[in-house]
Amino acid sequence: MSDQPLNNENHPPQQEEMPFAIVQGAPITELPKDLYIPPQALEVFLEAFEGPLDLLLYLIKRQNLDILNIPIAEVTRQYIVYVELMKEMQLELAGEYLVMAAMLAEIKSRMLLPRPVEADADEDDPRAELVRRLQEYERYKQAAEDIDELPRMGRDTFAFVIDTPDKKSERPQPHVDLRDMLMALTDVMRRSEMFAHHQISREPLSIRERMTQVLSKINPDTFIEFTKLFTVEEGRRGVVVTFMAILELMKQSMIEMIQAEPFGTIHVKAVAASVEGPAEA
Amino acid sequence: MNEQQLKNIVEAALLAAGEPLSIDRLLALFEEGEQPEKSAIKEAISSLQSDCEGRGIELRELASGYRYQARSEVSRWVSRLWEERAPRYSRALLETLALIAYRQPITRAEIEDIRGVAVSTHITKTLLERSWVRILGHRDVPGRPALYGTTREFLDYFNLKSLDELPTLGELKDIDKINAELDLRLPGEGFAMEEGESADIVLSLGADFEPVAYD
Amino acid sequence: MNEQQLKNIVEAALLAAGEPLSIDRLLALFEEGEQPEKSAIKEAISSLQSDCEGRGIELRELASGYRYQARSEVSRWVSRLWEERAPRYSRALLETLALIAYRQPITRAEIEDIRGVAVSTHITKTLLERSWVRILGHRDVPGRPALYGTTREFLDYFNLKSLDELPTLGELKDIDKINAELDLRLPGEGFAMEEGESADIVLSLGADFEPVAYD
Repeated sequence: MSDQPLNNENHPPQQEEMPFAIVQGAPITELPKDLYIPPQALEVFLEAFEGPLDLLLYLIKRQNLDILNIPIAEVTRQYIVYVELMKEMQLELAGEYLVMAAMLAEIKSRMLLPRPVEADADEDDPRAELVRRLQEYERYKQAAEDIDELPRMGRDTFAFVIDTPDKKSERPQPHVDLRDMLMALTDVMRRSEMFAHHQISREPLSIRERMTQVLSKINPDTFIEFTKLFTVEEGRRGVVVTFMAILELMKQSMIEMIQAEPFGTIHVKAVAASVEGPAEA
Repeated sequence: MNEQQLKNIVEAALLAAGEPLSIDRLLALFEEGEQPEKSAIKEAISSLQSDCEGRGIELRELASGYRYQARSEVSRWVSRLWEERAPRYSRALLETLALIAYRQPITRAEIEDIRGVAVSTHITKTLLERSWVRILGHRDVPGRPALYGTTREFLDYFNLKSLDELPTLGELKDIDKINAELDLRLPGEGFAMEEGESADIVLSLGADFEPVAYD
Repeated sequence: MNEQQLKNIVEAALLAAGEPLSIDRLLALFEEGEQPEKSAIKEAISSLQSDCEGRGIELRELASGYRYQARSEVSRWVSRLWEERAPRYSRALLETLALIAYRQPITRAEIEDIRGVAVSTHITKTLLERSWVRILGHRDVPGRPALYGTTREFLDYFNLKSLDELPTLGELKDIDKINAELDLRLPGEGFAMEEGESADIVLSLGADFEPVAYD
């Protein structure tokens, strides 16, 4: 872009006029017919600017000007040439370009005002805000280019996916919180009216647990000796709980007991499933 | 291009492709003039194959070309990458489980009696398969129905040493009362836990405030 | 589980995942009871990393975890696997992205201020859709404009582990001179940057930078 064709004059600034271009001192108001960039290409070129700051930066860089000491009159004039060109090309000109043109014109006129000799030249430089904005924009313009250079997926680096042929799609088991179960119980008890009539404390629960334990020791096929159901080491309380559990099991017809002769050994066995009974899963 | 460089390119290409690559497709990665011999590519492949020995991946020749795969030895772990989230049990299942836990040994008819609705075979089947519930025996009444009880696995899962450690129904009733009071005071609101409150009460109270999604 | 077995599982999982895996996700591949120590996983990873030396692949740590990828040295060949070329992004998009990356959280108006032109909705939409950018919140000023920030996916895509690794932002020249007046005119704007300051300091100064929490 350094040898672009519009830089076609190097004359001192002419601030009063805003011609389309100036060639050897003569203002030009129409696009030259022999412009050696075809208009479409020019359009592409002009569209390549990301806004007024980008265009200004381009103008400054192209001429190796110091961003901290911009010859504002010159840059303004060139800027306006481009803006006019864009209008000429009937590009949809963003309002920002015109705002910048106005700002440049304002800076230029302030630069022309005589300044008190003793004033610090830097402190009152009307270009300061423009310089700040240009620099700020330039940093991020550069940062964007740097980001573009970073090794990028699909361009500089590629992720891998190998096949997993024996993928086991095991469905995990649902998790149950004890709370959930208790919630369910309170709900179901609230629904049934039993809640009002039953006051079950720890004791019966132990008996129920013992009932389960007794049932797990016996089966429907063989008799087991009654005494084998007790664990003497548990002490008196344990024996009583087991005994109550056995009585409860008998009461509920869950076990059968047989005593062949008085004072003989008592045998216990579980009640067998009936053949024609409903098939429980 | 030396052997190592060729091998590096072939390895990276096979890993990146996401599908099996034939020798011809591997050849096509190289521009004319730098194209290696087919035999060189084959050598690179067999060298890569032997590099896989003792590792969790292998380079297999399939119908349409070569492809890296995870070995079946590691698929048990690798599959976990795509593991589905655990589903949730239905309210009916939790109620059935709770009744079996608290009222064991219990028949299906008794559960249905309390719940007021039929218990589907699916529920008892799920509980039996999970090994939380088992058939303890059969009641000596017409139909000889199965008696259900909980298992050691059930206690282990819920971190209980014995059924005694389940909160009693009495405690639950108290909780119910407390809940009712809380409902009046703090409709739909949480509450601060007092230090020293017993864990199961807190658990049960907490449950009311944390809506459980049932299927 | 011995070291070699663990290393095999980690390697296969990283290659099969298709996305970066964090240490925690790697740990989750193991059942309770067989779970290795975090340090063992880290050792396996660094052993795998050194296995990559001299090869066309590397195991890199990115923002959301570890990922095997092709080295840029072989990308010339690997990229020929696909007909389509990697997409190019417009300057407008890259500049917007750069501003969001370096000055997050930032509003659209602030981006427009620095760029000097309007930011098209198309650009923010693209950035959001690519999951490179997300809305961190809204600034509490009239209109409640969205505050944009970058995501883990942005870092992963550009091969970065954290925002610290972004290229250092250029310096503002002769800043003392300009700042003297800017401070008067634009309180809260502009900041001095010393040579050699690292990028994250610039970020913090530049944007009231609060560490961005990723989900």
